[in-house]
Order: sequence, then C-alpha cells, then structure tokens
Amino acid sequence: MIALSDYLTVGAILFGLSMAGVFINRKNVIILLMCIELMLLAVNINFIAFSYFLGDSAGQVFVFFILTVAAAEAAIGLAILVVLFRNRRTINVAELDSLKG
Amino acid sequence: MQTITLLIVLAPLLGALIAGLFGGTIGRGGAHTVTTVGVAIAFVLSALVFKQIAIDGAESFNHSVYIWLVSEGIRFEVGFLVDELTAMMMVVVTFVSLMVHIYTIGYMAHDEENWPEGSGAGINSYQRFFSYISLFTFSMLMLVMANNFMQLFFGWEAVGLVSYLLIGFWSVRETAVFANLKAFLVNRVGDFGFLLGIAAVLMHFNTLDYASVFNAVELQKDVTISIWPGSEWNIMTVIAILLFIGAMGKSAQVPLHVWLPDSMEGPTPISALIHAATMVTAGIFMVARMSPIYELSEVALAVVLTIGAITALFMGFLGLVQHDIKRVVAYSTLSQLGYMTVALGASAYAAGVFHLMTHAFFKALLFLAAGSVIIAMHHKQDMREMGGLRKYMPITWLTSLIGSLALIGAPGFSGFFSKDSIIEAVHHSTIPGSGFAYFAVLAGVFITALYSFRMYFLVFHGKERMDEHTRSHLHETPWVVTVPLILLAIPSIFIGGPYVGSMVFGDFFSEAITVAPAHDVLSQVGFTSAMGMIGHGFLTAPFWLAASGVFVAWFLYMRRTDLPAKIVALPVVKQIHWVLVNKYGFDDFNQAVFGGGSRNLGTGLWKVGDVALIDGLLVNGSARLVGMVSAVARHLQSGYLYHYAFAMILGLLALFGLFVVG
Amino acid sequence: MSFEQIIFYIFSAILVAAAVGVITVRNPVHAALFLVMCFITTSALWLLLEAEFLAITLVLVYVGAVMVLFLFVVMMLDINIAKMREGFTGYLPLGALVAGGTIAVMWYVANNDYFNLTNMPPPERLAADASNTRMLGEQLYTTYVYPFEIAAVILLLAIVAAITLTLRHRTGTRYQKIDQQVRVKRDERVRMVKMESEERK
Amino acid sequence: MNFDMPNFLPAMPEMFVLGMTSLILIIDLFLNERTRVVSYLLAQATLVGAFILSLSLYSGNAELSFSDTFVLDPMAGVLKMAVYATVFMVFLYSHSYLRERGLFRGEFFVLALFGVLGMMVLISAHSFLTIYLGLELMSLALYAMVAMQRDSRTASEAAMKYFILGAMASAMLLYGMSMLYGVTGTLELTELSRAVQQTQGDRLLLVFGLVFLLVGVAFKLGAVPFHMWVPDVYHGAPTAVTLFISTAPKLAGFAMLMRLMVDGLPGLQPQWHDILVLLAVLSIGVGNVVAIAQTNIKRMLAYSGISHAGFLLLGVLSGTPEGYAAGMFYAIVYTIMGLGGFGMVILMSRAGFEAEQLEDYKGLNQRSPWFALMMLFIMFSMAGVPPFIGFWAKLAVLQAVVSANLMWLAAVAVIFSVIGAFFYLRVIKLMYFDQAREQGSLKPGADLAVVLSANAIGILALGAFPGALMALCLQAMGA
Repeated sequence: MIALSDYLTVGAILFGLSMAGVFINRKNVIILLMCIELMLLAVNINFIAFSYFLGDSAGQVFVFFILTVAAAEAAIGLAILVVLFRNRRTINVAELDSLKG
Repeated sequence: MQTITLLIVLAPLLGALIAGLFGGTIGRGGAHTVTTVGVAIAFVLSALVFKQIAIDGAESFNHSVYIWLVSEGIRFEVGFLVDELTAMMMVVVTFVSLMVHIYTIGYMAHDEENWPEGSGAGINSYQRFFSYISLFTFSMLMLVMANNFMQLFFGWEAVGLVSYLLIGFWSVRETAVFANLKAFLVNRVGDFGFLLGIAAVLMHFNTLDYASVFNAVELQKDVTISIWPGSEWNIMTVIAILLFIGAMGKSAQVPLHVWLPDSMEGPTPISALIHAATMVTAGIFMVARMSPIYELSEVALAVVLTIGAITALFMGFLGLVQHDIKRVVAYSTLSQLGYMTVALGASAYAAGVFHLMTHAFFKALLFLAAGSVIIAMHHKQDMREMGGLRKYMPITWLTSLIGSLALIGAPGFSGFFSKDSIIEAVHHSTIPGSGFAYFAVLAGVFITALYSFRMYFLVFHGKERMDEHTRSHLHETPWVVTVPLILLAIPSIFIGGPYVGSMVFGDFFSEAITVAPAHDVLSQVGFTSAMGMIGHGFLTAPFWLAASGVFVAWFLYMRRTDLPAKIVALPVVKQIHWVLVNKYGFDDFNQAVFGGGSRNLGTGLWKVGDVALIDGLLVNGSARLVGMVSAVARHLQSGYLYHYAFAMILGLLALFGLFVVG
Repeated sequence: MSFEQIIFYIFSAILVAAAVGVITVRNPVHAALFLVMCFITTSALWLLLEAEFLAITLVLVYVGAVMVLFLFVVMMLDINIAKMREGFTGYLPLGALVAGGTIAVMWYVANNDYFNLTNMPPPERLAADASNTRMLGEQLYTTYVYPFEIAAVILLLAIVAAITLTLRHRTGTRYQKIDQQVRVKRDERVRMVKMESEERK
Repeated sequence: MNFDMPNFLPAMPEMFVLGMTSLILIIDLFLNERTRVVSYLLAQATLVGAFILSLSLYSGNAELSFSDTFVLDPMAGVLKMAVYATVFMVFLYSHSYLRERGLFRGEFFVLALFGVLGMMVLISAHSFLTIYLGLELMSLALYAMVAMQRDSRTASEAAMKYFILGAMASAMLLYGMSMLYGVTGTLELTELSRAVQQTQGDRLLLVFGLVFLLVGVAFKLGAVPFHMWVPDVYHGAPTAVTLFISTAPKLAGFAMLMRLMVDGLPGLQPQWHDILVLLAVLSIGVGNVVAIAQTNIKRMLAYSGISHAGFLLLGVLSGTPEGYAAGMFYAIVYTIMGLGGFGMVILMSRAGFEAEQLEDYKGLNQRSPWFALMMLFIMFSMAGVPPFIGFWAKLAVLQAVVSANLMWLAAVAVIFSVIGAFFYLRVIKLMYFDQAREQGSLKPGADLAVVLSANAIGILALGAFPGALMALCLQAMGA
C-alpha cells in the first residue's frame, strides 16, 4: 500500500526542486515560469492525495481551480515575457537589474 | 466670552491664510490690509477682555472649546484660560503685532530689491511675509491663552516654526539659512527638555489640564523619582527644570542663547515682534504660568536664578563690542531676558512679567527705530558708518531716545519701574545664588546704560561718517514707519507708573500666580506708589550706576572719540575685548572640536556647550551609523530576481527553523 | 511490492528526474519537454488516486495547450541559446543546499505519523462505474458555483491582459481598404497646380 | 441531487462591478481617442454604484452565502467601501497622467476594475478557495497593469519581477492551504477554526501550514523579508499604476490576513502572534532604515510603505478586537496617505518628465507654496506627527501593542519611526530650504489640484477629528 506520506514526499521534493530552480536559474526567464508551473503541480499532488485519503472531494475541486488559474497565469506571464523581450531584446535574468537599491 | 476669545485667535489666522494662500490674487494691498485688519480686530477684542478681567474684575475664564480626543482618560483638547496674566499678554502681543504690521508696510515696500534678479523664491514675498507674521500672532495667542499643556506645546512649536521661517525669510542669503538652521537646532535641544517635562507631568498627574495639575501639586510635592539608581529627585524639581530647559531655548538663556543674535538675519520687523517683544518671552510667561510648580522646588528656583543672572550680566558685555546696530539691540534683549529670568528665580513673578510687558514696548520701539535708521541708510547696519542722524530723522531720534531711557531705567520711564522692582526683589531674596544675582543685575544696570547710549551717540550724534551718496538721500522715513514708533513710545514712557502699584506690589496677579509665603519677596520690598518709587529711585545705586554709564558713553563716544580705540589697545583690555568679540568663544570652541566632516550639524550643536558635546557625538554618531547601515542594506536590494527569490526562500526557511522545527 | 507500488515508484522516479531536468538544462525547449514529462507522469499518479478527470485535464489542457504556448513563445522569441550556456554550475551547490534544506523540512513534516497508513488508511476503491467527472461537475455547479464564476472572470481577465500587452498595430504595414479605394474620386487624387515656367540654369 | 438557490443579495456589489466591467469592455470597442472618456466615466460610475450598493447592504451582522464560501460582515462592508473610494481617487489622479503618456485606454480601467473585483472577492472570502481566487484575480490584474506601458524598459522589468515573485508567493500560500486542508479536511474558515481547536497534541503540521500561509500574506503586504518586489515595482511601474498598487491592495491584504488568521486560525494565535512580531519588527526596521539611502521618491515611499506594513501587523498581532480595529484603521489611513504621496508625484510630473527624484522637489515652496504645504501635510502625517491622521494611526497600534504587554515592541517601533522621520523631514527640507532647480511656478491641471488638496486637507481634517473613522473601525471589528 502507498501511504499518504509517500505522495506528500513526492510533492515536497517537487516543491523544493522548483524553489531551487527559481534561485539557480540565472539566464532564462522562461525556465522561471516553468518552475512556477512545477510548484503548482506539487501543490496539486498534495491536494489530490489529501482529497483521496480524506475521502473528500473539495481537494479535487480546488485542484480544478488551481489548474484554471495556472493556465491564466501562464498566459499573462508569457505576455509579460513578450513585452519584456520586445523592450530589451533579452530575457536573461541576470540582465534585469536596472531597478535596484 | 468664548466667542470673543475664539475671534481673537481666529482673526489673525484667517488673515494669515488669506494672505498666504491667495497672495498672488489679492496682491500686496490686499495682503497687508487683510492681515492688519485681522490683528486689529484681535487687539481691540483683547483690550476689551483686558478691561473686563483686569479692570472690571470679571471672573477669569477657563473653558474647553473642543475636545480633540480622549485616550485612556486623558483629554487632548483645545481650551482657553483667560486670567489677568493672559489678558495682559494678549494685549501686549496684539498691540506690538499691530504696530509691526503697520510698520512692515513701509519696511518691506521695496523687498524685491532683497532678492536676486529673477529669483523664483522672491515671488510674492511681500504677501508671504504678512502671512507669516499674522500666523505668528495666531500661534502666540494660542500659546498664551492655552489652558492645557498640549495646546501650550502646540503654540510653542508653532511660534518656533514661524520664527524659523522668518529668520530664513531671505532664503537666498547663505547667512540667513545658516542662522535659521542654528536657531532650529538649538531650539530642538530646549524643546526636547520641554517635551520631557510635559511627559513627566502627564506621567505623574495623568492629565494635561493646567487647573487639574495645579490642584494636584500640593499632594505630589514630596514624591521622588529615581532617575538613575541611587539618586532620588523630587518630582517637582525634575518637572520644573525640564520645563525650564525649554524656556532656556525659547527665551535664549545661556548656554542656549546662541541662536538669538544670529536671528537678526531676518527682516527687522521680525526682530521687533518675535525676537524681542513676544516669542522670546514665551519662556518667561511659561515659568510664571507654572509658578505653582516652581514654588515647590527651591532647587529649580536657584537654577533659574543663576542662569538668569549669568545671562543678564555676560550678554550685556557683548553688546559693548558690536558694530551692527541690530546686534547691539539683540544682546540687550538677551540681557533683559536675563533680568526677567532672575525675577522668576527670585519668586518675583509679577515683577518679571511686568518687566516683560514694559520691555515688549520699549524693545519693540528700539528695534523698529533701528529698522527706521536702516531704511534711511539703505540697509546698512554698521554703526561706524552712521552718526549725526538726529537732524535728518527727528522722529526716529526722539523715539529712540525715549526707548533708550526706558531701557536703562531712567526714573519715571516704564523700564525704571519694572527693573527697579526686580533689583529690589532680588535684594530681598534668600534663594541660593541670590547674592551673585544681585551683583549681576546691579552691574548690568551700568553695562546697559553704557551700550545703549554708545549706540545712541554713535547713531544720532557726532560726526556724519556715512558716504556722500547715502547722506544726500537721508530723510525721515514715511508715516507708516514713524506712526508705530510714536505709538510705541507712549507706553514706553507711561505704562510703568500707573500699573506698577497694582501689578507688581498689589494683588493683580494673585489669582494667576502662586507665590509661597516664604518666597514672597515683593511684599518685603514695601513700595506702594509710583511716586514713592521715583523719589526713592534717585537715591539708590541703580540710578547712579545708570547715570555713570550714560556719562561714560558720552565721554567716550562724544568727547574723546579717540579713547575707545586706545582703551582696547591696552594689554589686558585687549584680551578681554578679544574674548568679547569672539562671544566668549562659544562658537569657535565647538568649531575646533568638531571641525571638518559634519560641519553644519556640528557647528549648530557645539554651541550648546557640554550637553551638546555629548549630544553631538551621540546624535551625530548614531545618525552616521544609521546612514551607513542604510547604504549597506540597500545593496541587498541588488536588482537580481534570483536574489529576491533567495531572500524569500531564506525567510521561509528561517521561519521553519524558528517556529516549526525549533 | 504490489503492482500499485511499482507503478507509483516508477512514475515518481521519472517525475523527480524530469523535474531535475527542468531546472538544470540550458535549452528552454528541452526544459519544456521535461516539463511535459512531469505532467504526464503526474497524471499517472493522479489516476492512482482516483482523480481521473483531473488527470485527463492535466494532459489535455496542460500538455496540449499551456506547454504548447510555452514552446511557441520560446520559438518566437528567438533566444540565443549559445549565450545561455555560460556560468551556472557556480550556483549549483547553493541551489542544492536550498533545495536540500527545504525538502528536508518538508519531508520531516510529510513523514509525520499523522499521515502514515494506520492513521490515514486509503479508502476503499470506488466501483468501476463511479464517475469522477460527474462527481466534480455536480460539486462545481452547485456548492462551488461562486468560485466557478470567479474562475471564469479570471480567464476573461487573462484574455484581456494578454491581448492588451502583446497586440501591436504595426505602423509599417500597408493594408488594402477596398471600399475606400473603389469609392475614390478624381478630385481626391489629382490636383492641378499652376506654375510659372522656370528658366533652365 | 438537490440545489438550494444561494442568496445573491449580499453579492450584489460584486455582480454589479462584474457586469459593468464587461459592459465597459464592450463599449470601449466602439470608442476612439476623443470619446474614450466615456470608459473613464463609466468606470467611475461603477465605483460609485458599487459604493451605494455596499452602503445599502451594510449592517451589523455577518451573512454567509454560496455554500459558505462568501461572507458579508461589517469588516467586509467597510473595507469594500474604502476600496471603492480609494480606486475612485486613483482614477481621478491618473486621468491626465494616462492621457499625457498614451496610456489612456479602456483596458486600464477594465483591468483596474477586475483588480477591484478581485479585492472584493478577497475581502468577502470565507473559504481557502475564494481567498485564493480573489487573490489571483487581483494579482493578475496588477501584473498586467504594471506592464501596460509597453515601451517602457523599467515597467516591463518590474512586471516580470513582480510576476515571478508573486507567483512564487501564491504557490507557497497554496502549499500552506493544502497542508491545513490535509490536517483538518476542510476549506471553509469556520469549520477550519473548529477543527483546529479540536486538534489535540502535536500542532507541528498546523504551524507548518501556517508559516506558508503567512509567507503569502506577508508578500502581499510587502513585509520583510518578502518585500523585495515592493521598491522595484513601485519604481518601475507607471506612477498611476504605482498609485493603484500601493493603496487599495493593502486593504485587501489586510482583509486576507484577518480572514486567514482571525477567522480561520484563532486557535493558532500564540504561533502566528510570534511570527507576526518577527515580521513586524523586521519590516519597521528595514523599511525605515533603507528609506534613508534613497534618492528616488517612489522608492523612498515604497520603503516607507514597507514600514507602514510593519505597523499594520502590530495592530493585528495583539490579538484583540481593539488591535484589529487599530490595524484596520492603520490600513485605511495608510491608503489615504499613500494616495497623497504618489498623487504628489503625479502632480509634479508632466508629459516627458517624471518627478521621481527627490531633487525634483527642491525649492517647491518657491514654485508653489500651496502644494509644498500639501506635501508637508502628507509627509508629516506619514512620519506620525500630530495633529495629522498618521499620528493617530500609529498611536492606535502602539496602544494595542502596549495593552498586549509588548512594551519592548512598542519601544522598537517608536525608535525606528523616529529614525524614519528623518527621511520625511528631508523632503520638507528640500522643499522649503533649497533652491529650486527649475524656475517657473508649478501649474497642475485644475482637477489634479483639487483632488490633491482635498486629499491632503483630508489628512489634516481626519487628524483633527479621528473619532468617527476610529469608531467605524471598532464597530466593524465588533469591539
């Protein structure tokens, strides 16, 4: 049998990896957007696992909404990315430093 | 009564707002009309109030106008307390202010010449000036009419604020801006003490209302607090001294006096109104108002007495070596404020306040006369370039003479009554330090006469030392200038005699001021009538000291004009003169100590003596430390997204470490 | 080890490996493909958890739409991948530390006794004809109708925002406006100008 | 299957705003440059209408609807009305600014109204689900608004940073929600609080979820160390958008904090109290200290906003209704002051010139004594000088802290705000005692002049009569 904690562990590993991904990635903003998708995926795994083990459908409903919002979020994130690229001809994270102090 | 008091306060405020906000629209004429009318209304109504309270003997008035907030039982409110003391102050403030308003119309008529060509700052400066002085009148009235500490503090800060604005009025002059900064910094030190004092009052009495505090002082008089372990202080002493530190800043007592002479950078009407007649006396007024507290602490009274005596004597000396006509008057103001403080220290509050009143008239007169001379001299202020002005400006000459005679206390003039009362009161005082104070005020009489008449002779008599161009344009100033001089000259002569009997030695202030029987020196002096005082005056030391002062001045500056230079050249005198010219080295000492780096802040602070030294190091040091931390910390905001993300993750991990795992 | 467990561990392993791939490869196209792999393996895990509808949605919507959008943008932006390859390993240790720290704490929590098999046993498997989709649909249109509407607004907002941000009217492009071209009159196109004759210089 | 028709009445304002926003979206298609003002007027009308609706629905009771995912209580009523009023002011301020920069498009108002709708949902949320959706609706609108100035390098950089960090923060918030859901088995706040009370023994899991939740809230409020986006976004965004971001969302952020902590997790009060203390101290410290080194006024106001967020937390962490009321009071007051501060930046700017540097404020008194005075009001109020409203706000939260027996915390807050007073006073010094860099008096448009004057005088007037607003906050918190 697979315990709830096993699923949670998978979620935790995914979440931790994607957080580290935001931090170690210094070249490409798109990868950051992907890391965020990964984070949401980790959360979704948690919710579905809980939903199953608690026998409560609310978790699945929540995931449904997270998926919706994440799609909207991806669209806006990519739109901002396009605007950024048009202005700067780069999406290098390390070059996004004109605002500081 | 409530309506009247509100009107008195609001009329100048309204004038100030109209002139300040719509100055461009209503123009010069509109601005001076609206402010002058506002103050005139306040004056007429104040006179009415004075008549009701002081002459008809109406009940004193104490009402809250508006409760701002009640917080844990403490009421923050606006209210008016009008008793004899307040009524007198109101009349003095509004009268001098009215005179100054009228006078300013003439004095500032050509203000645009004081600004560089095309300066944006000079736009509407005339209207702005009127707005400021009316605003000042409002603030000062709020201060004197307050019935609680919070409003007192509001007025206190507001008059300070306007004072800074006016000292730095000609903001294109570097000296004006520097003087402004100096006044601001020095007053901060005083205000800090004042605020602590109010905080102490709040802490111990749990109310800010005067009446409630004064009712409670008797019960609290033996309470002590421990400021640092092992030292017990009487709470009354602590409160009184803290409040007095505030008074020292505002009323320019040594060592917080350094800002007042420099404040002469402001336009002359301001010097008359704020830095001679009214604002600087706020400290005196405040101490008199707090007499129930001061009476319970002999230590505090001794401090007040000593500080006052030092100021009265040593600041007078400095008047002897100044060449700038306004600075002479400024040092004379310092010295006279010292006299008032001495009176307070000797528990002769009535005499101090009486001197405050007479001084307001004659010192405003002297300042405005000096201003009149300055107008005629095309804004030159050096007395060495004057002389013989008597025949060109007869009205200014005559009124100056009256003012000077009042200042030195010539029998019969108003200053005589007030000053002699103080000297006699100190003579009878038993407070520690009164011996020194008596000597200081006596010697001060001679010094006062000497510098006053030195100025008088240098300006109005003797050789005409100005250049040809200036001489050809010399003439009496217009009526808006001379009329206030005449109007101020009248009380300078006559205000003393009729009122000294009741105000100083009678029971005029008995409701407003509390004097412990043991300290009641004025009743021991034993005068009853003005005439008796004059008769007595001719026989006592002060008169002869003053007369000899005048004589010496005449001898040195009229007969043997070569002598002053020779005297100064004498070895010993030369050194003393050097000390005096350098104002006892207050400024240079600190300059040397702080030097370079933080010069602006340093020079402002060092002048405050030891306290400021510590203060300077601490404040300066910590300010710099904060600045450094700030500069370093902003580099954490590197602009890099991954650093920001890292900060968030670290924050998260730290919260885990502290609250989940730990 | 039961069959379920085998499936779980295989897919989890692939999932974690693919996630590592997403955050470490330089080429964004590869990263996107790794992410697709993550989604597909996750949907397999969700099937184990009887969330059939969401598992399918994840593949259809995420892999089918969102990841295609990602790839589309990657291609469109024409990024110089060669430059993307510089420096990176320098931060890896710190990154590993962060990931390790976070995962350690989360693992510590996730393996709390509270979540083990005795405290939270898996429920009985549902009957073969139980419809996950129907269950979700009933919930969504009754209990969760308010959030459902808000989600609709969010999607509308996303459309508006994306168009606002990216739609450009190219100034250089010429369009044919046929109706205007047909309706044109002679006076609008030809202007007679009278001029003095000029001398040849 | 049975389905009870939910009570739509409490959600009338939300439905109205949504309907109007969609209407504007359609109408705007048929407008050109000259008639664009119709969108603007409709947007303002939407806010006014919503205000009237919320006001008429305002009552002393809490009303749940939509299967308990929605709540309308006095706090929600007051905060929503504050949001409408704030955004109304934002639109007034922005009107000419947007026009001068070619940003005067229907989308601005549509996005802003979507943002308002998000805030309303968040304020009225009574379940994790609606909190999350409201938060996202608001945030997504804000991200897009920051990037709206498409030809600005700084705006797009700011938007990107804001987006990435914001998405990270909401992912963390979600993770926390998933943990709490896993432990309690519910998403609904009342049930959650009951379940938390019943959980015996080890609270490790709950606290673990709590930390994640607080990260999400702290990010929205801009509390240290989750504040890094604040200065960059405020700086990079067009000032009209900065004005929007810096004001109304704070009210929503406060509501979110209250919903999660007070409505949902009162059982964990000792734990979140400690965390909030830490966040508050860091925010007040870092905000006030780093502001000193700033030369850009938008950044300076951003750091000032961070310190204000710390003060706001002080009110909440005391854990008493009076404290919550103080926090709410602070949030509303901060909104008013933030409007004035950034409004001044808009007023000083003109086409082709952004008055962002502190230097631009030199000698303002010579150029316009009136606006220098107005700015003085705003700065004094932010510094907490009586009699301005900012003073009462600080006093109220400090009282709450003191009554919670956290004397040291009050002392720390006071010390840092004294340090912070320096940078506010520096602005005043620049305005009054320095020589202007450019000559010529300041001539703002009549509408801006009136709005700013009303705003600044309001700060003074509220300072003179703080009682009514305070009473309203107390009533809303049931204190």
